[in-house]
Amino acid sequence: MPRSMTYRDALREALREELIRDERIFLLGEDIEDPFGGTYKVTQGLTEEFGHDRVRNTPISEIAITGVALGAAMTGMRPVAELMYVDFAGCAMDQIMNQIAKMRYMSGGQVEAPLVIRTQQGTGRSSAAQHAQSLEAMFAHIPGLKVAMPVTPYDAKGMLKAAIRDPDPVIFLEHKLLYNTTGEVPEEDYVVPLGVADVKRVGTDVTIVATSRMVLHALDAAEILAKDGISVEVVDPRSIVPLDQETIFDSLRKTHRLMVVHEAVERNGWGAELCALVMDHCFDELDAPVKRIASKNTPVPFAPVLENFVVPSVEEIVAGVKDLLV
Amino acid sequence: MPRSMTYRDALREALREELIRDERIFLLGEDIEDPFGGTYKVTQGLTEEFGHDRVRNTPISEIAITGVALGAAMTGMRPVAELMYVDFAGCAMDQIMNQIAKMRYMSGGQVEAPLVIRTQQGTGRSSAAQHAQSLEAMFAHIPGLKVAMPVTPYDAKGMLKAAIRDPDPVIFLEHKLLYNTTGEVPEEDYVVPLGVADVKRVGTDVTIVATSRMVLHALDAAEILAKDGISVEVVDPRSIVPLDQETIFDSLRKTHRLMVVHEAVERNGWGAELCALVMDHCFDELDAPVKRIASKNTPVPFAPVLENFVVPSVEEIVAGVKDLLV
Amino acid sequence: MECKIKIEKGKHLELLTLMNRIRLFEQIAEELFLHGEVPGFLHSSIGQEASAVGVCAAIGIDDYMATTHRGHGHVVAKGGDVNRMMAELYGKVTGYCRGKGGSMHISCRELGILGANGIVAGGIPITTGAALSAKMRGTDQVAVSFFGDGASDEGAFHESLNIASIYKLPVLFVCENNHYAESNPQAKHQNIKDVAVRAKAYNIDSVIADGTDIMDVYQKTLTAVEQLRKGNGPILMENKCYRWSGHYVGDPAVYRPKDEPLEWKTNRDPIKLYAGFLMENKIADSKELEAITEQETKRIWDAVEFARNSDDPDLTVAMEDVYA
Amino acid sequence: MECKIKIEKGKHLELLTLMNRIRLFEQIAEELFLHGEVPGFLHSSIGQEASAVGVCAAIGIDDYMATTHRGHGHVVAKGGDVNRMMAELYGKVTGYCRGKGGSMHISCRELGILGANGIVAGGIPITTGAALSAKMRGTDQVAVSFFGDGASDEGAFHESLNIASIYKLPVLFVCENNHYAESNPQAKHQNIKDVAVRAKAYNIDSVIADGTDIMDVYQKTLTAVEQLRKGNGPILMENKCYRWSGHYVGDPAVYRPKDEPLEWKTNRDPIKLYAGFLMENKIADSKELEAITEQETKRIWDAVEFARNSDDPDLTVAMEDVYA
Ligand SMILES: Cc1ncc(C[n+]2csc(CCOP(=O)(O)OP(=O)(O)O)c2C)c(N)n1
Ligand SMILES: Cc1ncc(C[n+]2csc(CCOP(=O)(O)OP(=O)(O)O)c2C)c(N)n1
Ligand SMILES: [Mg+2]
Ligand SMILES: [Mg+2]
Repeated sequence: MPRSMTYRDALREALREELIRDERIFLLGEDIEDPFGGTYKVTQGLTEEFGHDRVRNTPISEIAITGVALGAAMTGMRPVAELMYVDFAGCAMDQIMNQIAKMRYMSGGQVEAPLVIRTQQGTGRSSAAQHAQSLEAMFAHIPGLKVAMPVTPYDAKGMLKAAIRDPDPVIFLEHKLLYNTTGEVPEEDYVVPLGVADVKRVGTDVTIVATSRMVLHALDAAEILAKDGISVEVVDPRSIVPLDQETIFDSLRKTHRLMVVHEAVERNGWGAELCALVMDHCFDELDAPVKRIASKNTPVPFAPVLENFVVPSVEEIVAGVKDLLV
Repeated sequence: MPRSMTYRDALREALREELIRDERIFLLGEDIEDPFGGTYKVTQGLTEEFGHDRVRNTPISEIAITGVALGAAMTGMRPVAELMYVDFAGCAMDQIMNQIAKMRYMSGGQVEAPLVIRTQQGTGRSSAAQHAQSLEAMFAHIPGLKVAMPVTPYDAKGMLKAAIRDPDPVIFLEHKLLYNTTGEVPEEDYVVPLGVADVKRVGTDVTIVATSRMVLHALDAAEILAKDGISVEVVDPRSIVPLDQETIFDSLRKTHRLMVVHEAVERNGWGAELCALVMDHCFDELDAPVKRIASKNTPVPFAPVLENFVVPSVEEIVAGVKDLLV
Repeated sequence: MECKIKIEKGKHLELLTLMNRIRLFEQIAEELFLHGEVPGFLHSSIGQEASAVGVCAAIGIDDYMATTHRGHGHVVAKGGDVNRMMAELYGKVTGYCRGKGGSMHISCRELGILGANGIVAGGIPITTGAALSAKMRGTDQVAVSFFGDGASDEGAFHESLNIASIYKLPVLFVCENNHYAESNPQAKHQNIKDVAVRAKAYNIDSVIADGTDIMDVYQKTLTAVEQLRKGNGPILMENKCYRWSGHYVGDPAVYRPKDEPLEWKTNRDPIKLYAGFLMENKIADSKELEAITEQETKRIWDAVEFARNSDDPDLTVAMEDVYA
Repeated sequence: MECKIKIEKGKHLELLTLMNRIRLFEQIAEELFLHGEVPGFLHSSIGQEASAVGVCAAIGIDDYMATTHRGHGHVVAKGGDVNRMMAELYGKVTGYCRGKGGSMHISCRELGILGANGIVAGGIPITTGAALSAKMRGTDQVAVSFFGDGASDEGAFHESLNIASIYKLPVLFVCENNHYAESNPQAKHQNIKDVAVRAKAYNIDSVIADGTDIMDVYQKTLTAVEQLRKGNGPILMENKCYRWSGHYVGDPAVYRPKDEPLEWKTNRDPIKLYAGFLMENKIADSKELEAITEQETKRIWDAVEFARNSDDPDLTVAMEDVYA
């Protein structure tokens, strides 16, 4: 029986069910223990249920959080580490990029690093330049990492379970503006495998590939465009590594027009990679150049008017789709 | 009068001349002092000439190296910091991405961060996964940074001077296999401005945009292809931020076929960004999809046979160009 | 509270004025935030005023200072204009950073304020670099880095103190130990009571002050800064204090024992303590003190008016200052 | 050299054998590297054998160990197979990492060797995580992290020791203080003589050993490991030693006073010291000792043959192990 629940609760339920399922799993991060329960309250109640051993606060030490998670993962545990903000990955980047991502490879396949780094990213709360970045493209550029970006509570729960059960390290990117959004979530155990895109809306004129919160913008834009008789298909890759190229290309083969929307800055963002993949595989299907809609190439400004201005808006998407069709 | 000198010596000459020109400039980094003179010996002799104050060793502390450089730059100095390998940027990423890159913006333009981070990257010496990455795409994704990648001794010297004189932070990416290569360098003071591409070979059939050491591969490939009557134009953007799009697009408008070659891994590499830019600006000029040639999506393996295999080769470029022409 | 040095009355009143200004700035900003008028996050420094004012009173305008997410007090203490500060909190173009920084990134070039910082410990290496710069330029400037107990667990703290020690830099590392790192009590994030012991790892001097006692902080900072200006190398100062509010405005701070804040508020209110000291020693009477509170209350509400009446930044401002 | 505990002759000879094996492995690899047969970098641990063998002799195969760029000795001491090690140096498919790691990344899952590491201090947090894992799984395993004096300036060192202290983890942090970080002498990279003092910053125990005296290292490690297994929390051990060669093979090490290496080689050769001790105490005679050297010389040259005769990895190997 599906129930309506928030993205936050769906994530918590995934953690809880996995903690019950497999005792090798434990959580570590800053301020995740009760009664505080995490800055975005995802882990609330879990210490009470599972104890301070399996849900453990760390000092403010991102190198240690990620490095300790790796060492534990290499020796039989299945840690789920939390970085409070994706921006703090800067502090832990050596462990993420040089150790976690490469351990399996450097060891010639001897060891695994089955760990998850849960974190949240994105704008929308006037968090300014050091608390509102979207960094999926950086992670996607590092071979060895998987990168998940769920938008709905259903995806959030199912993908977090998939990530935890995955034998490889997964960067799990939540979005700070989604925690209070609601959606249906089944009661039974289920998993949304990484690398399977989801067509969030079926359409025939234009394909929009959007990630994370931008999926919601794309759906809003599609609704508006429908009134003008424009039929938009919205494809959510859900994870960008691994990437379900086929679902995207199938949609393109139908619509022949593609837009990619993300909240990370445009330059060298993931949209560029999608453009390149389309070049490689579907060039002849294109009736127009792929259109990128992404944040402007600036740090995230604090003032709400400016923050809104640098991030893609529904109106920009609507206008962009119309451009694509002329 | 131009003289032939190595890339290493050209870099050293730039540092030396700038140290003489402006006393706000100083160098800091691991093992850069004499008699060691740096792992790649670029700074050799400079301590003797300028003293330990202006050419200073640091502890093994990449956070401190970059953070101290920033603090000094904000208060009237012009530091040139060295990260021994670009891979170690992982240890300093918070300072690079959250502090250095964003300081001007976050302060609303009150402060400047005129500093250079010199480092070297790339494969070719069996340095394995943690000493052979190419990370320009990561830096290019961070608004506020400039990214320079010289290939010739001439460019190396002129661009390093431009970087040092620049009011913004510049990530200056040398290549470990280039230090012993030679080329002509004028005796007079000159600067190669950032953001000005260089057509390294003129041609009419295909444009290859290549960066760093891959420019040499592209030139070798062009030589081979010339024997088959194929005329290749090789464009070296020299810096990818700022990027001289016009020179690239002008070449494309002539050849209508574009290949991009870099040594970083393909997924979300800078080649993707170029594909996207071409989509945005020159789609109709394309007679074929842009072809990306880049390293395979793996960490860099140690064994020479494997390292060679994952990195683009001249043969691959030759074959790719032929593909582009069918 | 004890004052072993000669301090003019005017100076005393100035210190108390600044402490009041901080308290009122925080209280009023908090209120406006809870009413939804101020966007983003706010981290209040109420309870820590003696540390901010005591330290900054001992350095000059030419000296450098960098702070943290909990930085309003330090900016005020270093001479910050509350109009421009409040406008920054509102994201207005008249703010210190033209609305692009917000509470966590206030900086002021003219006052040597290198910036608040959203990254815990992120400002420590930067301050260290400013100290190196001062030393290389041959000035007698010093640099002060404020940070919390939690920040002293970050790698950036360690690397900065080590390099400052090696280079003998004129930097004062000021740990405001308020006994919590967000929700995590000190005993759960570090196995030491005094952050000051960490100085031993770098062979530098340390000093512990009562961070609720402005005279203690001020006098110890004066001594420390004297050492710094002599070129004797960095010093780690630890000011024991307490943040009265939650970690951020809106945090109910349920992770603290109920009577703990009460105890600090009742018995160790830095402003009450200082006011009491001034009256006991007949340096000022209650009327004078009330006048200060009144004046500062008006000043902050004026700042609110200033902020409210200021313009939002033009959209073009978003595209400026990425590069020169 | 002093031995206060009962050690069987067999054990003594085993220790000396391992020290010889390390010395010869390094010497021969160095030679082959200089002849261009071995690609990449090599960092020789000659002069530091007593630390590697003394520490690893005090832990078991089930215990974890992680090391650095200068890790051959530690891998041998933990029981590493020199054939697979040498093959890895050659980039052959029979190497521990199938030729994908090379000298700086040798690891061995079965022996609990979590890996050498190309990033200075990069292995310290990982070892700390292995210790947490052992503790959570309720085993009595310990984890040993080797690193250098230079590494103790990295943020990763600081964060690891702090978290290990808070969590009371069974991890032995072993700093091999060879007095240089690449070309930088200790006095230029840290303002302390004993890295061990840094334990105070985390309120953990420390112990200093003579890293050229295997009996000293061995006995102190035994005591430390006993503490770890009792759950008393992490310990910082500092083994004072010296690397005889340059930082990497090919580095002429001109940054060192000329007579410094000579002094260490002559008077503090860990193998000579131990051999002398064994003979003085009539535990072994010179014939036995020579036999060991001979046997180990042969073993290493056999390893070279093994490596030479092994295949390069197939190109498909490059694409494997990125993901499961
Ligand atoms: C690198 C980094 N990690 C985590 C955070 C989130 N965070 C902000 S403030 C804070 C607590 C800081 O504690 P402390 O240093 O004691 O300062 P206080 O808040 O007590 O003044 C945390 C965990 C951050 N901003 N930056
Ligand atoms: C993060 C990082 N910074 C710098 C280096 C380059 N590097 C390799 S070894 C080394 C010196 C290490 O000194 P120490 O820790 O004392 O170990 P030792 O070499 O003396 O055994 C340096 C600077 C590196 N590999 N990683
Ligand atoms: Mg605190
Ligand atoms: Mg050393």
